Amino acid sequence: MRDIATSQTILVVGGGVSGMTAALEAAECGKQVLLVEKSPTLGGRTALLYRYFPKLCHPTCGLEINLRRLKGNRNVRVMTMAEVVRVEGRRGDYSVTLRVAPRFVNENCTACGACAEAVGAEIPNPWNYNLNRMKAAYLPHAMAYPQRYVLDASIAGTPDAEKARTACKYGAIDLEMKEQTLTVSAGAVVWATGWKPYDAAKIQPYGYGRYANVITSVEFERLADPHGPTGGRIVRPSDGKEAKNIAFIQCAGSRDENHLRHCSRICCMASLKHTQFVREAYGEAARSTIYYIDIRAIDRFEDFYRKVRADRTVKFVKSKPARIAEDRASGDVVLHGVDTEGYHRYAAQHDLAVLAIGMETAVPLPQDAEVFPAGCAADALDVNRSVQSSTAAALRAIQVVNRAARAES
Amino acid sequence: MKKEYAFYPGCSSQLRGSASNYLTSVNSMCQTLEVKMTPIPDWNCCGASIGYAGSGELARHVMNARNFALSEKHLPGQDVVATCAACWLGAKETKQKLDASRALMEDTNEALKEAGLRYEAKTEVRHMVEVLIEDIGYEEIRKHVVKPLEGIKFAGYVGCQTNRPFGIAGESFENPMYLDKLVETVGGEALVKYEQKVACCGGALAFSEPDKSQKQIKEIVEAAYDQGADMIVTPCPLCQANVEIYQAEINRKQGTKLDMPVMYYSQLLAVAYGAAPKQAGLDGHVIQPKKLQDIAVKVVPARK
Amino acid sequence: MSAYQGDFLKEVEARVEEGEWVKMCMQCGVCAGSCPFGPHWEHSPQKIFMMIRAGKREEVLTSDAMWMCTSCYNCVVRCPRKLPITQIMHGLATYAHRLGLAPKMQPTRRFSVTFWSNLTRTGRVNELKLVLQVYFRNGFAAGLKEFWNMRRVGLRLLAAKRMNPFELVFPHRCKDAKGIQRMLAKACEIENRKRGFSQ
Amino acid sequence: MKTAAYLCGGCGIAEQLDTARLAAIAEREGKVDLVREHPFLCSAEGVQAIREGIDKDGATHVMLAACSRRAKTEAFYFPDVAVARANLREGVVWIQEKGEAAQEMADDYVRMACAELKRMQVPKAGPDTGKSKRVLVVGGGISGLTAALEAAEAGYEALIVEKEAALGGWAARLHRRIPERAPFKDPAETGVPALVDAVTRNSRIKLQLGTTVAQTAGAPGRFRVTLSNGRTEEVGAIVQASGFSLYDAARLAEFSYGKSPDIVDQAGLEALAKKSIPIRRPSDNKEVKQVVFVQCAGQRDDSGKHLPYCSGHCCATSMKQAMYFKDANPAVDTVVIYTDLRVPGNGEDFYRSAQAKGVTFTKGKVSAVEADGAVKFRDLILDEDTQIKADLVVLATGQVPNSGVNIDNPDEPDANGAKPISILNLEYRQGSDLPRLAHGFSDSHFICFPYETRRTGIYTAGPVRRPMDIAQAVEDATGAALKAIQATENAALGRAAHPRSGDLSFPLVRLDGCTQCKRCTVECPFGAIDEDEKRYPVFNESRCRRCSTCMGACPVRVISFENYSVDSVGAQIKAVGIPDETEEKPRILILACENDAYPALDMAGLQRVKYSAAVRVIPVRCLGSVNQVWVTDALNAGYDGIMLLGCKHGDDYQCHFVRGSALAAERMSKIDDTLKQLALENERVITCEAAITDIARLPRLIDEYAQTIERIGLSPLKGFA
Repeated sequence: MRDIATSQTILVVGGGVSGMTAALEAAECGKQVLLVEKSPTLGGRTALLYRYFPKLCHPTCGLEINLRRLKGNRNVRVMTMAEVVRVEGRRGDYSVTLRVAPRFVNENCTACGACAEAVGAEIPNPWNYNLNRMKAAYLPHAMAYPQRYVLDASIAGTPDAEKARTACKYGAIDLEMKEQTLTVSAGAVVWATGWKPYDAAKIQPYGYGRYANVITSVEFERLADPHGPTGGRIVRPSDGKEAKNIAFIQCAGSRDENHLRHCSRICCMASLKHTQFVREAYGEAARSTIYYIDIRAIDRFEDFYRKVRADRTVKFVKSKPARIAEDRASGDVVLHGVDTEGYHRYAAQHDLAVLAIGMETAVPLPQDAEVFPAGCAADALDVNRSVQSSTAAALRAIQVVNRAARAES
Repeated sequence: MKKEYAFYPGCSSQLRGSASNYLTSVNSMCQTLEVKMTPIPDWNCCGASIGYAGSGELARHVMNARNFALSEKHLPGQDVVATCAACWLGAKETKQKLDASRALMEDTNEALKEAGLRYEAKTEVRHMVEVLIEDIGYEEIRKHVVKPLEGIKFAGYVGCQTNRPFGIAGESFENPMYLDKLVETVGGEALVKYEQKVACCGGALAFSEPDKSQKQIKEIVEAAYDQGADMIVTPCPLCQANVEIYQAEINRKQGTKLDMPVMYYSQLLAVAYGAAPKQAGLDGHVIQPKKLQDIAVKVVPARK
Repeated sequence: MSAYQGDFLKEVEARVEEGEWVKMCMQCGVCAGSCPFGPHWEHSPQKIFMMIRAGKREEVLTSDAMWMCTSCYNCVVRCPRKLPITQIMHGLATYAHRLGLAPKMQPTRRFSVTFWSNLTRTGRVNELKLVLQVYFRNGFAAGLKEFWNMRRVGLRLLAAKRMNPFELVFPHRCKDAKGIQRMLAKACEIENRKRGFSQ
Repeated sequence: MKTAAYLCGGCGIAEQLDTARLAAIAEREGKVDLVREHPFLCSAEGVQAIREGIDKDGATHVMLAACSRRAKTEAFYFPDVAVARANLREGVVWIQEKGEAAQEMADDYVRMACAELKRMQVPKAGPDTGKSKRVLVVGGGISGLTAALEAAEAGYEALIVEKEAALGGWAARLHRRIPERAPFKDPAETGVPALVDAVTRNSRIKLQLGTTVAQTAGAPGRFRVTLSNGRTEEVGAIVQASGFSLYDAARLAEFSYGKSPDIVDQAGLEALAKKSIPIRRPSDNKEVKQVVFVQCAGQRDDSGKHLPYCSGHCCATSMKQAMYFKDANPAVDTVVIYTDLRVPGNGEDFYRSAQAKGVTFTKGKVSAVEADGAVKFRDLILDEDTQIKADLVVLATGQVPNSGVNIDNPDEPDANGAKPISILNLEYRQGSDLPRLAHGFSDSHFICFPYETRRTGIYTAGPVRRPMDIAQAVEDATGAALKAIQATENAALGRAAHPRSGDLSFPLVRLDGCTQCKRCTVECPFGAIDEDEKRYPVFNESRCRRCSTCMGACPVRVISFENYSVDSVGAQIKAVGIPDETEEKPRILILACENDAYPALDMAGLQRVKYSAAVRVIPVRCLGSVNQVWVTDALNAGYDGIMLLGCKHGDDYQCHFVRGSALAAERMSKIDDTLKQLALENERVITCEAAITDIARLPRLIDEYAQTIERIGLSPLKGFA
């Protein structure tokens, strides 16, 4: 497999919006790129967002364009379900060890879905943050690329796997697939492994995991999405009741020495956006309250903040709530705290509390080799700045391979 | 092998103190578990969190450091184990502060010199609960049970100072589980959804701000009733005293009929280990723990 | 008067236990919402910190807020800036008391002082004396009345052997009570020197 | 031309459709030379069969009747031939029950693909490819220096044009900068001298100081730039890093700027710090003892008088400046009055560091600064009106972009009231500078594509694009340098830039038919089309993004692309078999934007969402490319309804070609006259906004429209065609 890449190849680790951008920008400059992604599909975390702030446009729209760029550009080679286990070497000459998990489905797959119909087992759906379940033979989501099913490893060796194999008319199910380890060469490595939401259960006073109606902002995003677990209905987990009166709690895990020291940048804007989802769903009956320390609607995001401030269904309280309790009878959440602008104590009852969860680096940078971090692997960034960052990282990678090429010639 | 510790009982748990039955039950429990607790000779008060207005900062640390120094001198190599939440917290805080600041350490030793002592910073400070969980373990605790506390529902009231700011390793501040686990280990029913688990009883302010504290206490007791508790169990002597003693006051002022026994975890273990009511300190309550007494007086067949 | 001159903040930093943390507060208010006695005081911790920065010396030191601290440490474990709020509140209270600015009749202030003097006499707290000292703090008549109200509790405690009149006569004491007192005197002297108190 | 058709039977196609009938249609009606069926076309054998058709049988045009053109792109990759795809899977069998209606749909899709196939060519790059790979950087501040250096490090030549006599720009005026790396605690060296040195010593970078751009003509790969000193330079791409000006604090009358030398803006404070540390106040040269920072001075303004936005860097800048005082003398009182402290990311460490150093922060709204230094404000935490007497006041005013002339309103003064001076002096039909997005900034409108530009090959970087600090500007300039390099590489090969990256087609114009109506030159979203002296359009293909808006605009239909033309779509429309009125079978034409609406329909198929069998869907590059003639042709052909599905337009438009969907909506609003002339109901032609996520909604819209058509009845024009 060493031949799939050379010292002229740019290895991009991570197939989210940052990794795809770095890969495509380099490829469109004429460079050879190997894009490796741990999950079965490209698209990363942005594919799990319903809409972006501040335009309220759809992330899959940009994903579609990037996928089309990718489909038409043979400079990029994509490997999914491939995880980097080791990076060695130096600029111009890296040796990278990849571990490729078995997908149990080969390129014959047409995405017809017969395997999913045949399989009985269900597993939690990580593309909905495990809010619902899906078949153990699955296409991650409608925009998944490669458009190829996956057999979850949990059914390998079970009758379900055999059922899937039998159901496939195209010989696409290959139960003999094994985990592979391979080593590839690269001239430069772009590290675009993205972020993960901070573990909300660690923010104990907010009772995530103890109270059903305390959820995270990424989960809320799935609730609002018509393709999410509720079909886009903003309802609360405990009883499916419409959640009209919602508390959005900022700095859930961020700006906190007990959790993440940094500000995660995106959460204020995400919550401002979420208030508009609530408004769209429930009109004047919507009630959103944002509990904040500072609203960080930086630069021209201020326009969006201004728009939300003008929305009568949205209230702002300068306060980090001290704790959340549950009202047993109604299942409502009760936020206890103090509005510090002047000192007003509250015990505010809401249908649902949404924790604007902090952003944590998903995978640490390699210890032994220098790589170019891009996107949220580099810093807490929004999508726009992630793309900016990965475009810059692409150039840094190009500089290395060009230098190597000049040195060789 | 017998485990040995330097015991720091604290003012309330000493003989004739308001938590003397805590001491009794701890001794009984330790005997079963083969834990040897040797009181630090001539130990002094930790200063408690309420003495601040008179003490200032250094005096408080010096009080604790004196106990450490005595322990190092007379019981070298043994961890200091406190049973009282405030003693443990005060001691631990001092230790942390002194470890972090050389200047404070020097000042402390300068003062200690007046009492002819020196603190070498070797002491570890532990709570009795830590000894149970970390050094002995739930499995070992369970082994000695001869009278499982079947049929008794306990609301585990952890309170503040055994829980914050240090707490028991691996437990959360908002929902620590160890007390419930201890209850279950000795065969009782733990009411894990008890809401006031980590609420504050008012602490020392039960004296100075009785009405405000009694409001807290009332909620703590009522929440236990809500869960159908037979009794409350706690690791803290001040919590125990406040929550038990003031129920009568609350009843008098507000016409309520609170009558909820409040026990120490050590009493539960002692009874489960077969201790007689007196050995388990069950005679030290103003609200009688009827169901526990019933088990304690029951004669069990000798172990096979 | 000009606000936000840092003199008082500097004073607090120099003279109050953990006072150097006051500047680190970012006004999130989590402490204010976490305090079990929150509904009872006038100024929340975070507000006290802001008042200190704003230079409101008189208002801060005469406030009763610090005296409402039950040492439950809820605020401390939740504070996103890890301020040792309990200690700061105690420190402020101590400082206000030392300057004679603390409210005279503040019950916790009086209890705190009583408590400390009680325990330093012998090195250990004499609980019975402490109770009597508290009840009779406002004179004999008032004491008798409180005592009467609490008589049943007292009797039951006596019955449960958790209170013993014996303590009044032959209290628990440290053998080296004298040494302890010398040690505390020294500690006081060092602290006064370091914090710049004239005594 | 040799045509070949391959019909797949997989994924339910063979089960649900009569593929022999489809093959017969391809052969007889489509007149395809070679027709083959395969049960599993995307398999290795299937692909091999196609390959053989091309290599052995010499097929130059290949029609694949299988799945959507978005699917199986790896297998069906035949760049050397023209490929048309009939979408029988997502477009028919996945959305229909088996039956005659589905079969008719499939029949039509095969007819349409055959018709399209014959009107396509494999695009070959045009003659207009410029070969220059040199990058012009306008502006020699940190952004510009970085862009030039990063391009040079990648092996490209760069030319910096700076209007001042020295390099360094705004950053050179700073005493220190906000730290960009851990531990984010102290102000850092600006790094300007080292950067200037590196640029000066780099042999790939040429400098033109004290110079401006007098004229920019041409296109990516062949820009011809005339400088103010008369020199002419050829460059392949441009990075505009023209920076910002500080908002004029004198416009804030209530803050007494100008009335006392001890009230300064952030630039003024930097100058004082450069002059002496500890900082002395201008009025009497005494060391400053109490300084107050007023955040958001003339920013985040709701009144409409000042800057409505936040400049992003000012909170951290004030922290840094407060540290100038604290680091030199901790006894100085430094108070920052803010409403929201905005230091995202690791800026939080810097905030904590400032607090640890004793900088006091207070949430408040400043109402006035008196000339004597009294700062009056509402203390929002303590809930009172109060004041601080300062001996120095720093006003954190915002960034005003140096973005040149507003091409939509050339005389409009900038936010400081200054008469705008063009930066690039573009010799473009559509104006001398880059189009703006908001508040004068030339940012991209697209979240996923921050370097999306409406002037191909010209990229802005740094605070002219969006308010930002130095660290971001460096990152931004590096990204912009990549895009500039990429633009030169694209231009050299005649390839389109994003979003139709790699497309080698370009507008072909039959000038002899042109009526000089100028619609194409006006409507081109990318300013790609100039006019010659006879007012004929001049297409600059490497400026063109292949959206085909010009093609849609052209009333005389003289503009086309090799792989997409009025004819290629028109032929598809005409290829559909329109049943006569007695059959009671309506036909609805859907022209769907290929970026959003078409994928949404595909995904509806993937999820087996059913919708009306009356529709025939044709993907279009953009609704902007829809020529009116398609609509009139379709109506005349007897279609009963036409749906145009395009992206959202308006302020938060999602159209990838900026104005395409808006233009379509405007054009279609005028279709009523046509309908009236044809004596048709208004409902016969509708335009809908669609998003890529409308997987469930679009089928619903389609069915609703089908019901509307049923209600108003079949088109009276049937059978006249």
